[in-house]
Amino acid sequence: MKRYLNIVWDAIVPSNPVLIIAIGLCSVIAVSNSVQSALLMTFAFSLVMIPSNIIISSMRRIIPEELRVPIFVMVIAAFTTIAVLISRAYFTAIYDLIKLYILLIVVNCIIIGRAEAFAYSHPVLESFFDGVGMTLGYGWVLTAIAVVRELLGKGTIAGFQVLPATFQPAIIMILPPAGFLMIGILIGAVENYLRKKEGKK
Amino acid sequence: MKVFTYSPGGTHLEEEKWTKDKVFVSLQPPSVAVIPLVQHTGAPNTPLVKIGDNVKIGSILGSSPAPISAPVHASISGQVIAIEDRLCPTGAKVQSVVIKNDFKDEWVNCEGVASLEEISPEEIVKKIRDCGIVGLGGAAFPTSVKLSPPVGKVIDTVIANGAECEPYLTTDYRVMLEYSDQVINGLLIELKVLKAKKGVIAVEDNKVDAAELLLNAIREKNLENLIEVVLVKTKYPQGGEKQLIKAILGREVPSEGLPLDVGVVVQNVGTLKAISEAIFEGKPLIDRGITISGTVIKNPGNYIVRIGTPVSEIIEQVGGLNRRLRKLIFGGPMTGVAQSSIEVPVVKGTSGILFFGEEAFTMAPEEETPCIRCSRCVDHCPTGLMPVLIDHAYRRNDLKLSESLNAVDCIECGVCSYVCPAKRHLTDNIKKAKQAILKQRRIEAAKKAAFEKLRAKKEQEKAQKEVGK
Amino acid sequence: MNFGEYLVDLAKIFVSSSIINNIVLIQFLGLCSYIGLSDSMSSSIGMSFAVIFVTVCSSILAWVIDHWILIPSNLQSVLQITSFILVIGSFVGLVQIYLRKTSPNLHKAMGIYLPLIATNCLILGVTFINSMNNYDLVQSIVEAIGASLGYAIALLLLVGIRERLRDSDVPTFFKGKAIAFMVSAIMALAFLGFQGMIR
Amino acid sequence: MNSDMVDLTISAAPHVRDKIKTPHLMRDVIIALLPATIGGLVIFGLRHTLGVIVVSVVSAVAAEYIGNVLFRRKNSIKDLSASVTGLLLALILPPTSPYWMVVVGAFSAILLGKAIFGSVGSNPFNPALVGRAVLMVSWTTFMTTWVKPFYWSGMGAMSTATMATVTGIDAVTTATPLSIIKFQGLQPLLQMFGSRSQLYLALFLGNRPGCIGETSVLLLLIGGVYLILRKVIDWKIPLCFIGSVFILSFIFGRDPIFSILSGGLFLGAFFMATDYSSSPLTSRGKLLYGIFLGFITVIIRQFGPYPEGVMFSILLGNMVVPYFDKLRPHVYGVFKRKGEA
Repeated sequence: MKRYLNIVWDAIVPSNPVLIIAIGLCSVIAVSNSVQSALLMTFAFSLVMIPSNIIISSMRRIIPEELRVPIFVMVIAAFTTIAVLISRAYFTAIYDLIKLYILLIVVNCIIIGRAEAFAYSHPVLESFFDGVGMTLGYGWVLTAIAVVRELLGKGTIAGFQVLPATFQPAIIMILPPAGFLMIGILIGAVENYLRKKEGKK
Repeated sequence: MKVFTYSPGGTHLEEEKWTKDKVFVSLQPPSVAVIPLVQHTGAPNTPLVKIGDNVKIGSILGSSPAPISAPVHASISGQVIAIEDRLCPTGAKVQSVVIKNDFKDEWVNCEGVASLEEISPEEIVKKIRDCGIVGLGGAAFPTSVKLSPPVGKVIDTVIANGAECEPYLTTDYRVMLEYSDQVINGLLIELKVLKAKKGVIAVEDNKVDAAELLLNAIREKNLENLIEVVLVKTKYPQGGEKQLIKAILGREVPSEGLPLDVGVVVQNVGTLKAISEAIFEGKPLIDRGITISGTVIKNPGNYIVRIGTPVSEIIEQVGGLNRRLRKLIFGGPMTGVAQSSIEVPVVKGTSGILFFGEEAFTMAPEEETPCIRCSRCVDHCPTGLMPVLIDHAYRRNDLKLSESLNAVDCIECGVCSYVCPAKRHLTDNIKKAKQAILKQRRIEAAKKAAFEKLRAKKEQEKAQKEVGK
Repeated sequence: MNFGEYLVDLAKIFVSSSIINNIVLIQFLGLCSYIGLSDSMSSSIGMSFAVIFVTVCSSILAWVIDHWILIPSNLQSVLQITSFILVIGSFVGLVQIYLRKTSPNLHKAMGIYLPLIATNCLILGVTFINSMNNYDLVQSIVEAIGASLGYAIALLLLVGIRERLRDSDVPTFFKGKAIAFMVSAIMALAFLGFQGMIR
Repeated sequence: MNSDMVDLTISAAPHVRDKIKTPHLMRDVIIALLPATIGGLVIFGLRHTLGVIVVSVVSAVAAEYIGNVLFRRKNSIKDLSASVTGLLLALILPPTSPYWMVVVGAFSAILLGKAIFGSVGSNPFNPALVGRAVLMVSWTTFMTTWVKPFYWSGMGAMSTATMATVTGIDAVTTATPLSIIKFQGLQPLLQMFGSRSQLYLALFLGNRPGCIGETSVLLLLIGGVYLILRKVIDWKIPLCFIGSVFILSFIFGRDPIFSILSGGLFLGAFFMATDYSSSPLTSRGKLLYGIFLGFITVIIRQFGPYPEGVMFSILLGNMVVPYFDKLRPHVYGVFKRKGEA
């Protein structure tokens, strides 16, 4: 069991897909202006990430090497369709705001990257936990950014008024510039951290 | 008189021409003269004297058979006491002949011609070379070479450069005032050699008196049809060869080309005087007019100084220093070279020697502050370069970018550094970029030549083998 | 809607996708290559052309599939994602093969960017935008041109600024990708000046 | 000779430098801004306006200091560039700006607009405008709340009654001429000021609602001409900017004189667009840059959601500067041969 926990933990912090590998940024910037969007995005992400990891892992012995990428894409596309249908059915209001980015999960580099780098060469159970870890890793960064942006930009968290009414929200935080800003600072911090770690070695 | 100028670029400098009204005074010959064997741009000379030889004023000390070269002569009479590497005003150590003065002031036999009719252009060029005449404006390019343009190049105009645009310096101004006849004669000699139709004497409009004097002399000699005197605006670097040509004739010397590519020869007025003396008196270049100025020298002025006189002797002869000497500059303050020793000798290209104390460090602060992109360097560059970008590229070691920014066209006038409010060392870095580019080009050319040679050799062998078959 | 109004409508689509709702700065599509390529002028120019070409062609293909196959057979919601990504993927592959065989020069200039484009979410994003807005074929093409041009504009502006920043004393903290994001933040801020120009 | 009389140092040519240094240029900018600053204080009263200016300058300098510490740079406060940014920011804020907002603006201007790109001269965007843009999109209400001139000094230039009846807005907050013309047309303005020439005069002298330092064209012109005469800025950018706004406004059927006198055009053209670091280096680049700014300004004023377009147009222009810089001057002796290029 410890091994599986390790896989999850590894994806949450030490090799976090968003922070360390810096991929899948489009959706992170786009939907991080509200916590609700971020949560729905994470949910939809998990609906694609985990099953496609499981399927690819279980079929890894029968997928031919040369055709693997198109097959990965097909699998991911199928699950994306499912995720879209579910999101649309149960979370219509939020879905309408961010549907483009949910559709685009199909080209999310994290998912296809894990299919190639992990699921295709690991057993099903490990791939499942990798999927869970990746979802958590993606989700917490996205949600954290969303909390900051929504709090400063609207004074609310997930729609609930948190800050006193006298607070004048900085609208810029929920507009595009702040998305770039937050990611810029985050990447700066991460790269700085990695550089220092490298330096110590 | 119409005032000509070039555009764009350039700047007005504080003139600081304190020695404007000081008549030339001859300094005493030095007790020891140090005469570098290379004082010109071109091939080095080989010594023709040995230690212990006695020489007279005008004895040839060294020469070279190379086409671009000029011999050097003894400037004092006495005994050769050493032939060794000595520090030169360029900052390099150069093989020099050291002569101990016997104070007999004996001359070698010098003979000139009485009139220009007696002598052919070829003889004139040879005489000028034998007398070791080089450009006295600073570049020290052998004059005989300038006067022998390649076949097919037609020279229509000779410009006498009296636009002494560097601050402090007044040598050329004094030459025009005190030796106007020689200047005009020198110009006539050049016109004859180059078969040029027109001579133009260019004088900056802060020296109108010199221009008028020259104009009167020309009128007296009835040379108005041949020689023209024009005023150019007082602006640095108006006296730059390329800027002068653009200002007066509206022509642009092509990149990496020479004035003769646009049918022009530009000659410093001091050089013209030396040419005139060489032809009519047979006098080799053994002394020259120099402006001695600066804040810490007691008696600034214009002096005729023998080539090879060390600065220490000059300081003593003109009355010493008032204060501690912190910066010694050969040439003008914009393009001159700061010296590390007061033992360096005067050479043919020395137009002025400036002495400064502590204030030198406020005049030119060493510390750089960040570039604020004010674009002053771009606005003032007389060549139309982007100094700030070349500087950035050089600091990043991006030679390719420097090259595409035309760094090699820099005339090293120093204006960009002068105007920079952040006091960045632009000129210095562009100069270094330029040198690095030229060096790389030489290496590439050499590589290519070697490669061609190898290929030719292989082909030859192949051909031989085939013949052998 | 008469023809004049239709033209105005096309112009609005174009201006909106290229400038006002710039696909990169306001809609965050194509960010990976936008940030990744923005330190080299020559590759961004190559990439810009490649993106414009592929986006326009893919949009046409996607539109045809959407309107001639998926909608008539009522399969849009189930098969749209899969068919779009397959179409674009195979189209890019074909173009690559075709270029390599027919014009090596063009392949050299554009070819290296093509594999990158297949995963560029901008292309797929534009096809989805077309479908969501129910654009007709001409509108889709105009949207595709506008969006990809908007990508090129944003990329080239960023490249220019990053080229300039090479000579600046950018703090170590922000060196590299981070400063590209910070510049983009201010660029997005400036683009907000156009917001609301078209309802 | 006494040997300690000689202690030579060597250095590269040139050995003389112009006396003008970076802080001198910044000081000149501050001097040039003084008329408009004082004008702003007179027009809008000392009560709150002075506070805005002081808070802005102080927090800009503080932000600069923090930036220096964060990014381990040499102390750059003495070069006065942060003070200039702080002053400029204050002048483009409404006189009613709350102090906390001014602080946020100054910190955004210095840290986001400048410090992260390197020291002075590295910022691709005008820092003061970055600060203002952040405030503008964040707190639009505060940024578009205006008071009548002399409201705080008690000598109402326009009668409160006229203002309220014409604009329908309450007596304290009012609208700038540009927003009136945008949303209500020219007629109310003419009613308010009497006649067209009176309107022009009021705009020229600064007797109108607006940002602290932008209202008086006369005082800005004095400062701008001072800077041009002192050769701190080039005439090309302001002239092309204002000129193209004039011409394009005319083409779009707007009153050209009103267009150049209103809004922040003069402040922007003389003091913002000419910011060294974020404007082009070459002459040709400057000419085109000015025209580009004018074009975008008119486009935003005509079609955009905001009545004023100067700020966004300069920020957009800043992004294009690297390309304007490619318009290099002719290099002496370098000719493009035929068949090349």
